[in-house]
This record gives sequence, structure tokens and C-alpha cells, in this order.
Amino acid sequence: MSRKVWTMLLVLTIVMGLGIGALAQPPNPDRVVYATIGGPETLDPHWAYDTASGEIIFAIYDNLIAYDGGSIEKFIPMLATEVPSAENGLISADGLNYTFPIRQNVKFHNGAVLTVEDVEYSFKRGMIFDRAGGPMWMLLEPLLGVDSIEGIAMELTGVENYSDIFVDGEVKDEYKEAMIKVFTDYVDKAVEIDGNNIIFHLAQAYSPFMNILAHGGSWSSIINKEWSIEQGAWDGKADTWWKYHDPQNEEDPLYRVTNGTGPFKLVRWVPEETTMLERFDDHWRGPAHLKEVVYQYINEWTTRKLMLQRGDADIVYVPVTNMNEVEDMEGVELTKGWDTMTNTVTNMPWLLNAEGNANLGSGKLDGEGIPPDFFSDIHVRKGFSYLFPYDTFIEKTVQGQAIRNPGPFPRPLYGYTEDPAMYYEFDIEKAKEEFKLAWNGELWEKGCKFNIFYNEGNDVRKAVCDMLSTYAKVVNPKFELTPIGVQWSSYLKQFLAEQLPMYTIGWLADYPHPHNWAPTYLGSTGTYSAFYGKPYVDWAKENTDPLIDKALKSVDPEEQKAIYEELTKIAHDQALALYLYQPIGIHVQRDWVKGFYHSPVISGLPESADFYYIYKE
Amino acid sequence: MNNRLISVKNLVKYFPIRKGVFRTIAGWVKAVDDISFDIYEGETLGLVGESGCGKSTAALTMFRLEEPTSGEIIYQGENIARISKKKMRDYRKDLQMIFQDPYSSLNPRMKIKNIIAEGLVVHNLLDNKKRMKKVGEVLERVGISANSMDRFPHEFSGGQRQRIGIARALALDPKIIICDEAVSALDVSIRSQIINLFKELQKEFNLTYLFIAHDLSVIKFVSDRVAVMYLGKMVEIAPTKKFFQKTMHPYAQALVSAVPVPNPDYKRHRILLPGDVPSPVDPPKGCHFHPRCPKVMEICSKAEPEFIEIEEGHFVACHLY
Amino acid sequence: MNRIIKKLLSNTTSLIGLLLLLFFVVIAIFAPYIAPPLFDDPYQIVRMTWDIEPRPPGFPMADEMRVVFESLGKQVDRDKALFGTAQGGYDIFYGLIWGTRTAFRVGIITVVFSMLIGVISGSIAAYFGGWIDELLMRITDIFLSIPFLVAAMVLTTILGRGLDKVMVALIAFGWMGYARVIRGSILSTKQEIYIMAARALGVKDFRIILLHLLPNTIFPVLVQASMNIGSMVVTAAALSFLGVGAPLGYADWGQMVSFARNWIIGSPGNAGKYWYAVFFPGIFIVLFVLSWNLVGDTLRDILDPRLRGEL
Amino acid sequence: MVERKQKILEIKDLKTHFFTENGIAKAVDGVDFDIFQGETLGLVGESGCGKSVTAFSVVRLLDYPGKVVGGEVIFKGDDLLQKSEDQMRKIRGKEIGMIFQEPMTSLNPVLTIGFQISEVLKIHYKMGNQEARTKVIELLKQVGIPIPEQRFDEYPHQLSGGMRQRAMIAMALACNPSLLIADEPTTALDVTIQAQILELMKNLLKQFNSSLIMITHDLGVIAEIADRIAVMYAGKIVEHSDTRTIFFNPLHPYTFGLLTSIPRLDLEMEKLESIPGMVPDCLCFPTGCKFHPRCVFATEICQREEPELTGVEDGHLVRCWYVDKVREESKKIGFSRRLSLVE
Amino acid sequence: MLSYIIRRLLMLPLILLGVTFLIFCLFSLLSPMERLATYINNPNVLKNPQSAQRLIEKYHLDDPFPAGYIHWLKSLMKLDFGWSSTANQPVWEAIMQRFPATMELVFYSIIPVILVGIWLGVISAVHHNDLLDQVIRVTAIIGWSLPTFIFGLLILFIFYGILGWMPPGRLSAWAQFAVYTGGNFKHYTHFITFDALLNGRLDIFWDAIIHLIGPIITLSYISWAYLLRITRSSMLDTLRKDYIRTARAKGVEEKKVIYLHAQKNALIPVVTVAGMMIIGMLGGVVITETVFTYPGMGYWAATSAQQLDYGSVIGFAVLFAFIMVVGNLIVDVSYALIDPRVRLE
Repeated sequence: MSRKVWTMLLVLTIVMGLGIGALAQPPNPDRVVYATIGGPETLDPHWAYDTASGEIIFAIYDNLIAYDGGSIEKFIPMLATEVPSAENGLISADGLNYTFPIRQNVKFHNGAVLTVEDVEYSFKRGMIFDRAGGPMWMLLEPLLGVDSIEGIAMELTGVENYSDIFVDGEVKDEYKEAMIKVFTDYVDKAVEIDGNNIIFHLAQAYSPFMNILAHGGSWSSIINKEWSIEQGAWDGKADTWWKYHDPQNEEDPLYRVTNGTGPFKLVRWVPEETTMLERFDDHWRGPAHLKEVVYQYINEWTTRKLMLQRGDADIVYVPVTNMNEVEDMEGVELTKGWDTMTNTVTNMPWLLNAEGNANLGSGKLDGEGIPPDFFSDIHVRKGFSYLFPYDTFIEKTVQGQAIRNPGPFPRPLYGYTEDPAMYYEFDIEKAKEEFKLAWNGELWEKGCKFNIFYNEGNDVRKAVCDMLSTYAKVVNPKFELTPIGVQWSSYLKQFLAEQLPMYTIGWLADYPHPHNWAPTYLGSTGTYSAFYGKPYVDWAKENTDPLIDKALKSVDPEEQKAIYEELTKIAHDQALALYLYQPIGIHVQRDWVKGFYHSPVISGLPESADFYYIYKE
Repeated sequence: MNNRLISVKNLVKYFPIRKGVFRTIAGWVKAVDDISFDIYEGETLGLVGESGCGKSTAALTMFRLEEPTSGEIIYQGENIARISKKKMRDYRKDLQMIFQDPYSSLNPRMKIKNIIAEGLVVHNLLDNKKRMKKVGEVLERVGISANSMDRFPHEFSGGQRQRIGIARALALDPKIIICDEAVSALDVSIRSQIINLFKELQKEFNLTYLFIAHDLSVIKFVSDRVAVMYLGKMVEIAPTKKFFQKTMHPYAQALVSAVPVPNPDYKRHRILLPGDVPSPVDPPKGCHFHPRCPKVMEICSKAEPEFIEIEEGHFVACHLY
Repeated sequence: MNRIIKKLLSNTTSLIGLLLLLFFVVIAIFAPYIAPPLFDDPYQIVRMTWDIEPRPPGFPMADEMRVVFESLGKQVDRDKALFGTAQGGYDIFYGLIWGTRTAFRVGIITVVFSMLIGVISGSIAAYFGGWIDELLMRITDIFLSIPFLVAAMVLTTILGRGLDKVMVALIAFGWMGYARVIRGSILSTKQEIYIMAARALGVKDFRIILLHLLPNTIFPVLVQASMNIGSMVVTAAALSFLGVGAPLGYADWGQMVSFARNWIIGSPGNAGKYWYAVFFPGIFIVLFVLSWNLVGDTLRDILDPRLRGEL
Repeated sequence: MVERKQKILEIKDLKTHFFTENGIAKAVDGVDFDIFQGETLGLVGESGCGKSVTAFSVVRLLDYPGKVVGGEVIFKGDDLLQKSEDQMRKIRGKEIGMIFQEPMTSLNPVLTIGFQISEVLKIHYKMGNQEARTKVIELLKQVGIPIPEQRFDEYPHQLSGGMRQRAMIAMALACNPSLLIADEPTTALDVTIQAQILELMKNLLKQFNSSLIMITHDLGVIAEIADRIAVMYAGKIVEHSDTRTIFFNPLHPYTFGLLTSIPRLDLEMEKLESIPGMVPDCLCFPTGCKFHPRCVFATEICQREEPELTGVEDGHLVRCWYVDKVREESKKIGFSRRLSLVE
Repeated sequence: MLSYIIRRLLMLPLILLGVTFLIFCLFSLLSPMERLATYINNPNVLKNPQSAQRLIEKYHLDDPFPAGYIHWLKSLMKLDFGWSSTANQPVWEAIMQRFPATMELVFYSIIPVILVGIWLGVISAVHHNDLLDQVIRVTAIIGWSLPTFIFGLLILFIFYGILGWMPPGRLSAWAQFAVYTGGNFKHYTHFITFDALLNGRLDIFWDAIIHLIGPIITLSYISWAYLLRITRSSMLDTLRKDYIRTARAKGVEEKKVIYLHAQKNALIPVVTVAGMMIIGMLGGVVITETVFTYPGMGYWAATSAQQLDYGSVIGFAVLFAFIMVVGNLIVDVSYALIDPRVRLE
């Protein structure tokens, strides 16, 4: 009986071994498999606001202009035939009008030819689409001067809530006229056709405008008007636009179908499983080298690693912490040191919401907690700024794949400086001095006790908290900082409620311009800084807002540079936050993959690649 | 005759059969189908019948261990079929039962003393010390050393366990005890010990027994009166002597003739009944016994015979009489 | 009772199980001596270094960490990571030793509480029957309809990270098995004559359940419970593995395995480079579960031959 | 008295022990008896006396951990204990049929009655389906099962207890065995059904001319069916004789006790005698005569030495030191007289 | 029997309702803001401070508990399970997309469960207390004690990492193109293996099979081990039954006694357990699919549970409850079909 069992198992094993050996496929020279984590949220360029979506849209759609290779300052024309500038007169002297001549004979994937109406439609649809939490504020801000189309609608109708305009999904009769005006007086006027040119009329001078339009920003992708309407997207009319504004995901007709002018067309997208692209042979730049590109979404690192090792995946996303594992892998190429447009900081809000907030301990400076305005004392902030072992952290925790920033601006943007005077270094003695000064010495005497936060699952941020907590104890045993990991959901909730005393968070660039960072961290209305508490907001209105605005309106790069460096200095002097690090990216691929270049503005890079230029050898 | 101790009138116990999508009642198992009898103080009433005839159900229903479907049970002038469960609990100490299987009638995880004392505890009789004394007394009385009251049931043999069961009932000084097949599962040599014990106890404590058994020889030996059941109906009740001298109901006659007698020379006319006992779900019309009856008449399949007193104390339900 | 112990001791497999269990009990009790804590909270795993990458057995404590501990006034007695360090520089040995306590706590608390809930609801359902039974069993069905792991995961995520939350989740979705088992065995025990006898004595319902039914039906449940202690620990570990278990750095085996998750395979040509990262935590979990299974398995055979073939 | 015919089974000093964890249980400890063709032997005793084990030892169907440790079982001249398992299989069902106590559990619940009975025929006679079916239906008819064609395809649970036992009998008799072993075949049945089955067995035995070992604790049943009786106590035969002798002239105190302790229908009795104490556990039998702790006649010798099974009269074997005392006692209460007085 | 089936089916909506209610209660423990985080993976989204509130309104996150539940129930009636923020597609669509893959995995896992579990169980019982029995038993217990996530990763390591036999995922890249592009490949059953055979593509069939082996083993080994135990004890129990003695007394061959008389009876309780195990495997796919990146329900369930994507969790649970109830019903019916005592009731 048992012998039979073993014989059967043996035979089975042999057959399987032989069979697999015989049928194993050689790596296909025309196809690249990219194994990464997390797939796109949508394929609608006007909806997408996540890296993974941006990555796919980048391959499928084209913009008017693009960055020149890895540069973040120089542009090249794409669907426009010329890059506007003050020199060639395509940007008006006041910086309010941008003109783009449109390229001829460009074909969409469905065979349609690109027209200037397509371009006009693309931007107008984007503006009226403006989904909640979406990317369109970037275009609305320069073009209409608001961050949401609803703002204009509310202003024209005079209602307090946007939803008051409607009854049963229909615009109330009394508001109908105003609503049509939103389109005709604002949206329609912002983008105009002039022969074969498209002209943007800006509401204010806006130095990052070209960055916003450039390739890599899905929100400025050019879609096909006729095809979009066929799919059920906005019909281009003034009196229907609100029906296409801020739809549910599933109501968005373009969320899963594509028709771009880009080098690849979509064959199959299974969310969170795979995206399969195929070469578009009529691409205006000429067909790509690769015939097929497959994105495999695999959350398990071990699996991705094995696929890389076996050559089943050509390019693989490798967490920086596991970099060493692939370093000496045969046939695998690891390149390091690529700049990324992201940084990580630990914020210290000046005034916290004490109500129902358990994070502050007793809520008083009695050794059992901290007062809500604990961090409004500059010595406290400086003390902590000295207390973080920046170099150890970069060397050990992120395996050296990060650089330091003196302020909120990542390298190589304006505002980044290597001036040592702008950096805090790990120095327990200096930290001691600062803490002794804080709160008139009371802090040093009584100690403090509060929670510090990271979002669950982020081991690197957890290490930050551990280090802070550990060294706080070293500097003064009465300093008790408890690291708390919470789900992203409650992290966000507590952040919005201004309840987090010290929390680590990052900012990923929308476009490579310091303006994307300055208000965020320093302004009075920034994504983060608006939640630093009223004292900060008041302070920022006087000290940082004017500078930020000045830089935005400036057309002189030198002037901009000076202003952003000034902001960095303010950030350093005030010790507004612990500017922990700016990760530098790595790219891992099989060595038969060629044609990789890095650009910090392309979504997904440096882990992924611009597949138009990729080929296999 | 002594006083009536308990009297059962038109007792009925039906069990519903649920069927169908909504578990509606599709029929009834007529386990006890309108029986009436009295038990007199100090007597032993033997109740016989084959398995499934409803004799155990009748006993359980009488003591409200199954809720009667209808009918009256008069005890101490009160219809205990109608009183609340709580009130019934007070009567329980008068009404005790001894069960067939000495192995499953004692909780295997309880010590003997606790098993016997439980009745005293739940009825809140005596204090703890006196309880234990009482337990010792009843144990000794049924022939088990009081020293062994700290042991568990599995440490005793079948006969001893049955004695413990008896002690449990005795501890409450009951008026009436139902012995439900109390000796059937015992070996021959043990059975006689227990039967003798029953007899002694009856004399000593003036007990009344309802003695249920399927073995007529035992019934004959222990009871003062015999009652025979067939398919939920009472077919004959008579004083023991009369019953065996002059068995009236054809079923009872067949039953008596079928009992194996340990005497190779014993000659009798054996009445072999054809077929099996029909299901109590759908008993035959008319007299329940008529399909198997050797003396069946036309009327038997039509009308149900009444349970009437033929001679003094001799009741029969048969169209023959 | 003596009989059970004797049998447990005379059976080779259960003897192995008992010895393993004893081994873990000893570790749990003497944890402060085997691995002296360096943080105030002993369940905080000692960090040997800030390195993310695991370091092999015998790795000495990094200087920066020694400085930290010394300035905190701690005596660093053990300066080598006996089993190496896990991802993040956590001492595997320390984590495993103190994790033993965690394992016992998680296993025993979850099992005891879910058993309580299960036994109470199951016995009420079985004893009273009718619509109470129907209702309770449908509730059981509803709880059973969501896969255990998914349900526990959802609840832990909602409640937030932490061992107590994990335990709450495991209890909330872990009682149904007991309810079913106890219900089944009470339904059959209810037919036993001693229950009828108790009722004949006038014993009240709850006394019958407590004194007569439960003592006779609890053993299959106890057997199941003993085997579940192991599987609860595994499930807690699986939750940690999926990233919703004990807080990071807490001495918990599941976490130690999840630390190893990304390091199971070393570099090519040196596949076993990080063997220690998964081997030690893995072997602890497997042995712990195995010990309970071996004991439970034998107990089941000894206690209740009727249970064979049942869940 | 039946005509002495060919001796078909002879058991010599059969010993069957159970090797349990708590020690060796000597369930059968030296049993001798023989059976002639067409004869019915009653094996009587209380539970645990070893009567069923004796029967199962004969056909070698003992459950683990039981084992025949000694003796011979000569069936038609061959020692069954020496046969291979294969040879035994050919004897079981064909030469020796068996009927068990619980007809419910003794029939396979998932196989039809017809299948289970015809299986015997298929095994031993290599009959085809159709042939077996015809034969089985005939058998079912013979054992008194109405509409056998329909019953053939029914499952055991669809039959009543009496019918099931009839089916068992049909199965046992299918191959016309020369020896039938019936282990308490009527115990689980109701009195009226029991009467039917007993009647049926008596008739069939005549018809098939088979021998029968009837195992029962019911003296009433045995009185009706047996030609000879062997009384067992604690793994040994204590008395062995023809039926009338056993009933009218019991010479072992145990037999005597049994007979006086049963309530009976044929007598008016004032009081039941009873045997004190209980059947000993077969793990630890008393020394000497195993009955002595319960015996009223017991003396010191009984404690010390076990008596042999000796012939006291023609064919009457008794295992007792005080046969005479028992005979006297028996006379005193007028056993034979009282019995023959009836009717 | 029929009325029993109908009764059970009538119970189904009740259970489903209960399941949804339970999950809804769980999620009601969270504040709207916390639930919002499901839809936000990038703080950039909060650029405009009002967008949080607008998103909450958009996804009905601040509806009071009963209203929210009823709102949700209504849409459920239209098979509208809402939007899955983890799958980035409608929940129902996500289910339909992932369900066949999981079913295929579970379907193939039944084979070893039945074959190995039951077959070895019988062998083990027949060789009761032999060395073989001991080996099988101990292996089963050890197997049972191995956590799936460790076991799965080891399988992946050995059989894919070293031997290259069992790649993760469901299909190789080339096969994906062959199956999903061009329209030549017809999807009849959505089981890749079946479709491949029906399309006459042996290479794709083989590719699908080698992708399935690892997950199958990982998913089912605990079930084998458990079923083996159950079969063994049920078989041992049956072999002690009276009718086995009857069969032997009839002179039935030992082989026939075991495989005809005993096995069928012994398997009756096993069928229930096996059925439960098979249904239970649907829940067990969470870790297996995560480890092998097998694109099915389990993988998705794990993600959505972690990220509190409550639309998906409810969808998943409703589907699972449905399968549970129907599956249990099938198990009960097949139990009845095997056992004449129940069948002929």
C-alpha cells in the first residue's frame, strides 16, 4: 500500500519536472514585465491623482509639452509644436497668456486625428470635472484663481453650500443662469482656440504653470473629444456641465477606457492585478521598441524578488530596505541615487486641540503631559531638531538611500541648499541647552509626556519615532515620548482634528516646482501648515505668505531662487519641523533591459521606467 | 380498598410531527391516547405493554415531566396537570421516579452523596449536616454502606447503582414512586435482590408504586393490580390474581401466553400474534388492536371499544365483553 | 483525573507534547532571567542596532545602542543577539522569550473567553430549544458566514493595533465552534435519564444546566479548546503577518515572523542568508502549536471515544 | 432426549483472555462442551460470564484485545484455531451461521437487506445476481417476511425489529450451515415478537437440521428451545446437562440460586430467593471456586481450591464441592415436585 | 427533503441580512472621517480643506447608522454593492472578476483533500497502530501545526525560488496575452484550465496548472491533515460496529469488509466535515492568495479588510455567506444521498 503511494508521488514529480522544463518560455524580447505594488485607481486623466494611475496614463496619453529627458526646468514640445516662452512671444509679457501651436497628423489610438478642439475640450472637461480631492485645483488655480469650480458657482449663485444649488439632482431654476455663466464667463474664457493654436488666459501670474502642463501630469493629458462624448463624458455644452462635475467613480465613463496619442494602448486592466499595454504603431514619435508592457501588482516582496531572480519580471519595485538582497543578484542591475520629488518631515503644531485629546497626557506642563501650545516655544522645537540622529537614520534605516534637506524643498529645486549652517545636526548637548531654556526651565525640571505618531505599516516612520523617543529619554529621563502607530484612517482623522503632537508625514510632488512645497509646509493655508494651530497661521500670514506669493508671481528665476532660500532659512531658524530626509530612489532591472533614464517628474520613476525608450537586448 | 392517592382521568399526550417548509404540524404521535386509572394508597399498580405502547410516556406525563396534552391528574384534591411549573415543583418531592438504566440515570460526574442529597437541596429540606445524615441513612437502608457516599457512580455495579437510584427517591420521603422498568436491565441474580428490596420498602414506608415493566412474570410477582396498555390505550386493568386467572382482552391473553416460562414441561396454548405493532402516528381505526386480533369482529374496525368495568375492579376495553 | 494524567504520561506523543509545553511554561516564567529587559516595558523588544537588515546570530550590540542603554542607566548584560536580529535590529532571542508570555496570554485568554461565550449561548440554545435555539443558532451562522481571518482582520483594523484588540477580535469571532459543539453534546446529553431524574426531583433549569449538563458535556469543548490555544496563537500571528496584529516592536511571535516576511529568501547563491530570521520564530510557533495539538489530540482519544469523527 | 448423532463441534479447554491496559481479563477460562448434529445447546449465564466470548472464540471473531490463548475448537474434525484466516472465512457464513442480539446495529445501515443476504450466497456459492435474488426472496419467505420482493430492496431502518431479526436469521441460514450460533437473538425484542422468533427458529432448525448454540440469560427462553444446557459463571461452565435435569434437578448452587430467584408466571410465589453479592469482575476472579463469595454452602475448601467439572449422574456435569448439600436443599423446597405440579 | 431544502433557502436572505448588519455595525464603530481615509491614499487630496467634507457627503459616510444601512440595503437590492476603494472598481465587478480564480483554486484543492485526506485516513485506520499509521498520524499533526503563511512562503521559496516549478500568479505573461488579447481565446467557464482545454491550448492549460500547484498545496494541506484524522477515527469507529462483525461472520473478505461495508458508513460523517472544509477553504484563501499573489477573492479580501474598504468587505462577506449557506445545503443534501436512513426519511 505504502509503496504504491511513494511510486505514484515519484512518477508525478518526474513528470512535472520534465513537463515544466520542456514548456518553460524564454524571456520574450518584445515584452517587459514590471512587478510593483498597488495598481492605478483610474485611467481617467482628470480623475487620476495617484502615482500608479499617473504611470499608466503617462504611457497612454501625451501632453502639450514635456520635460527634456531628466531635466526639470527645460521643456520640449509634444503635442504642441513649440514650447512657449517670453523670448518666442508665446507667453505674454504679463505672464497671463500662454499660446500653444498644435501638432498636425497626430493620431489617437482609435485612429482619429488630433485637432485643436481636442485640446480645448481636454482642459475644459478637466476644469468642470474637478472631482472632490482630485488634481484639477492645479489648473483651476492659475486659470480661474480658485481651487474648485464649485467656488465660482457658489459665488455666482450666492448659496452657502454647493449642494443648495440643486434639487433632486437638477439645478434650481433660479440658479440656472448663474450656473451657465460659470462656464461661459470663466471656464470657456480661460482656454481659447485661435486657428491652430490654443491660448490659455491665466487669472494670475503663475510661475509653475508650464510645469503643470508638462508631460507627467495626467491632469493635462490630451483626450479625444468625439470619442469622449461617445463614451458618455461631458458633451461640451455650457448648460450641462454640472451633470459631469464630480461624479461617482463608477459614473465616470473614462475610468476604464482609454484613447490617447501615447506610445502604448491599453489591452487589459484588472485593478490591483495587472495592466497590459500594447505598442501603438501609429504613435507620432514613431513606434516604441517594446511590443508589450505588463504591470503586475504584487504586494509580496518575496514574490517580486523571486520573479526578478528567475527573470519572470524585468523591472521590479524594490523597497529600499531590501536593496541589499538584489545587489549581488546575477543578471540584475541596481542603480541608486536617483532624486525623487518627495521629502519626509516630522511636524510640531504650535497649538493643539486639547479637547478629548489623550495624546497630551495631563494637558499641562507638570511632567505628566504637555500643554496644548507646547511646541509654540521655539526652544522646544530646536531641542527636538538637535535630538534626531539624522546620519545614523539615513545610514542604517534607509540604507543610505536618502539625503538631508535643510527645509521643505527637495533637491534639486530652488530652496535646497547645502550650506551647513542651515542644517541641524544630532547633538545631545545642544538639545539639552535648548530644552533647559524652554518654558523658562520648567520643562527641563518637570519633564514631559506625550504620544508621537506614525502611520501603521510604515516601518521607516516607526523607526523615526523610536529614535526620537529613545534619545528624548537619553537627554532627560523625564522626557517620555510614546511612539504610537495608528491606522492611516485615524492618523488622518486626528491630523485633521489637530490632535497629533508630533507626527511624521511626507509630501509627494505634483509638479517639480518649489511652489508645490512652500504653501504646503509653510503657508497659512497649506495642506499641513493650516493645521499647525491658529498661532502659526497668524504668524505665517505675516511672515511666509507674502514671500510665497511673491515667488509665485515672479518670472525671474534668480529672484525665485532667492525667495525660496529665504523661506528655507526661516524654516531653519524657526525650527518649524524636523526635516528628516529626502529619499533618493533606486531602480532595479534585469540587465537585458536597456534605455532607462530617470526623471523625477515621471510618476513611478525611478522604480519604473519610461517604456517608450525601453528595449531589451 | 384504600384511598385513591392519585387519579388519572382522560390523560392524553400527543407529540407533534413537524414537517414541511415552515415546520408545520403534519400529524401527531399519539403516545398516550385518553387513558384513565386510579392508584390507591399503599398498592402496587403494575403497568405492562410492549415497547412503544406509551407506558413510559404515561408515567412521565403523570408527573408532568412531559406536559400533558389534555386530561386531569388529581393528586391531593388538586389537578396537577393544570398548576404552574413552580407550584408543581413543590409536589415533586411526593412524586418520585426510579428509572430503567442504572448506568445513565446517575450523573457520572456527581458524588453519590450529592446525587442523593440533591432533592433535599432543591426543596430546601434540612440543613447540610442533617442532609448528610439522611443520605447515610437511606444509603444504609438500600443496602449500601454509608462510607461509600463520597464515591462516584462508575465505581458501583449495576445493582448497586439501582439501589442508589432508589435511595435518591427515598431521601425525599415520597408518597408514590414510579418504577419505570426499574429491574429490566439487571441480571437475574441481582434483579431478585432489587425486587425484594422494593417489597420491603413498600411495607416499611407505606409506599405506593406504579410499577412499569414489560416482563409479566415480574409484574405478577410485585403488583396488586395489573394494567395493560396497547398503542396508547389502556386495554385491561384488574387485580393481579383475577388478571392471571381470567385474562380477558385478546391482546393481554396473547401477551400472557407469549411469556417464556423457565419450565421445559410447561405446556400452554401459545397465541402467536401476526405482524408488528402499528405506528402510534396513525393507529388503526376502531379498536387499535383489531388488525392483529385473533378474535376480530366486524365492529372492531369501526367502533372504539369503551373501557368498562366488567367485574368488580376488572376493566376491559373490548367489544367481546 | 488521575487516569487522564496517567494516560497522558504513558502516551509517547502526548508526553512529547507535555514536555514541549513544560518547556514553554518554564521560558514564560523565567523570561526576566533568561532575557533581562532593557526597556521599562519588558515587552518592548530590545534593539541591538538601528539596522533594518537582519543580522546573524552572535551579532554584538551596536555602539550607538549601547550608549543609549547605558545613558538610560541600564546594565547591558547580554551584548550579543543569540539568535540574530530581525528586521529593524530587534533581538530575535529576546522577542521569542518574552513572546512566549504573549503567546500564552493570547492563547489562553482568547480561548477562555470565547469558550465562555460559546458555552453559555450553546447551552442555553440546546437546553431551551424552540425559538431561542433557532435564534441563537442563526446568529452563530451569521458569525460563521464571514471567514474567521477576514472578520478578525476587519475588527482589529477598526479597533486599532494592539494585542488587546487582537484578542477582542479573536474572541468575537471565535466562539461559534464552542457553541455548536456544546449544543450538540447537550442535545444528546439532555436525553440522558439522569437529566430526567433531576427534573423529577424538581431541580430548576439553570441548576440542571450548571450541575448536570455542563459537567458532562464540557470535556469535548475543553479538548477543542486545548487544541485551539495553538491555533489562536497562529491566527494572531497571521494577523501580525498581514500587518494588523501586535504593535510594532512588541514581543510577539507573529510579529517576529512578519519581520522575517521580506527576508525568507536570502540573496541568490546564499539562499539561507537570513535563515535565522524565519527559522527561530517559525520553530517556536510550530512547536507551541504542536505541543497543544499533541496534548489535545491524546486528550480527545482518552476522554471521549464518542467524539471521534466529530468536529 | 434427542437421538445422538454426529458430533459436529467439540470444544476443549478453550481459554480466551483480553489483554487490557488494566491487566489480563480471563473472560473464558477453560470451557469444554460439544454439540451434536441437530441439537440445540443453551449457553446460560449472567452478563460478563463469558458466554458470548466463547461463541466468538469459536468463529474467531474476537474484538481487540481479545485472544484465544489455549484449547481446541474441533469443528467437523478440524481444529478451527489452527486454520488460516482464509480457511476460516470459508467456514464462516457457510458452515457456521451467526445471529446477533441487536438486529438494528448488526445490519449494515447503508446496504439493502437483499444485498446483505445475497452477499453470503455470492461469496460462498459464487452465485450471480439474479440467481442470488431468487434464492434470497425464497429465504425471506421462509423466515416469514411478507412481500419479500419489496423488502429485498429496502434498507434495515425501514424494517421493524422483528423483521430485521428475521432477516438476520435468513442471512445466517442462507448457506444451510450445519451450526448456528445465536447470541441473545430475542433479548432486544418485545415479548410477542420474541414468541414469533422463537417459534420460527424452532421450525427452521427442524427444517434445516442444523445445530444451534443458543446464548441467552433468559431461562424461560432456554427452557423452550434448548436440548441441553450449559450454565456458565465467571468464564467457566459450572453445570452442564440436558434441559429437564437442569431445571428440575439443579446441582450447582448457582443454578439453584438462579432458578429460585426469578419471578415466574407458572408459580405463585411469596418471596424471591436471591443470590447475595454480584458477578465478579473478570479482571480479578476470587480464588478457589469462583462462586464461593456468593455461595451459602461455601466452606474453607471452596475458597482454597477450585472444583473440577465432574459427572455426578449420567451426562450431568457439575463443578461443586457440595453437590449433595445442594441436592438436599433442592429437595427440601421441592423443586421438581413444585415444577411438575403446574397444570 | 425538498421542504427541508426550501426551508434552508428561505433562511438564506435572513442570514445575508444578518451578515450585512453585523458588518455594518462593525464599521459604524468608525467615525465618518476615519472611513473617509479608505478613499484617500495621498494627503495631496486634502489640498482643499473642504474636500474632506465633500468626500464624506459623496460617499454617504456621515449618514446616521440606520439610514446608512437602509441606504446601503436598497442599493444592494440592485446588485449595487458600491465602490471598492481597494480594487478601484465597483464591488460587484471586482467580485465577478476575482471569483472564478478563487473557485478554480478551491475546485482543484478538493482533489487532494479528498484523495489524500480520505485515502490516507482509511489506510491509517486499517493499519491501526502500525508504524505506517503512526507516521501518517504524526505527519498530519505536524502538518496541522504549521502556520499557512510560513508553509506557503517555504513552498514558494523551494519550488519557485530554487526549482523554478511553481511560479506565482495565475498565468505567465505570455499566456496572459494569449488569453486576454486578440479575442481568439474564448472564455466559456472562466476557469483558465477548462477554457484552455476547450480552446485546445495545451500550453496554456499547462501554464495554468503549474501556477495552481503551489496555491493548491498551501491551501489544502491543513484540510488533508484534518480530514485524515477524521477519516481515520471514523473508520476506526466503524470497524468496531456490530455490522462489521456480521460481515465478517458471513465470511466476507477483509478487503471487502473495509472498502464496502466499513468505508461507506465511515464516510458519512466525513462527508459533512469534508464539505465544511471545502467551504472553509474559501476563507482560507486569504493567506494563500496573498503569498502566491494569486489574483482571487482572498488576496483582495485581505487588502480590503486592512484598508477598511467596507464596501468590499460587505460584498465579500455577503458572497461568502451565500456560498456558505448554499454549500452547507449541498453538503447536507449529499449527506442525505449517501445515507439511506436520511434519504428515505
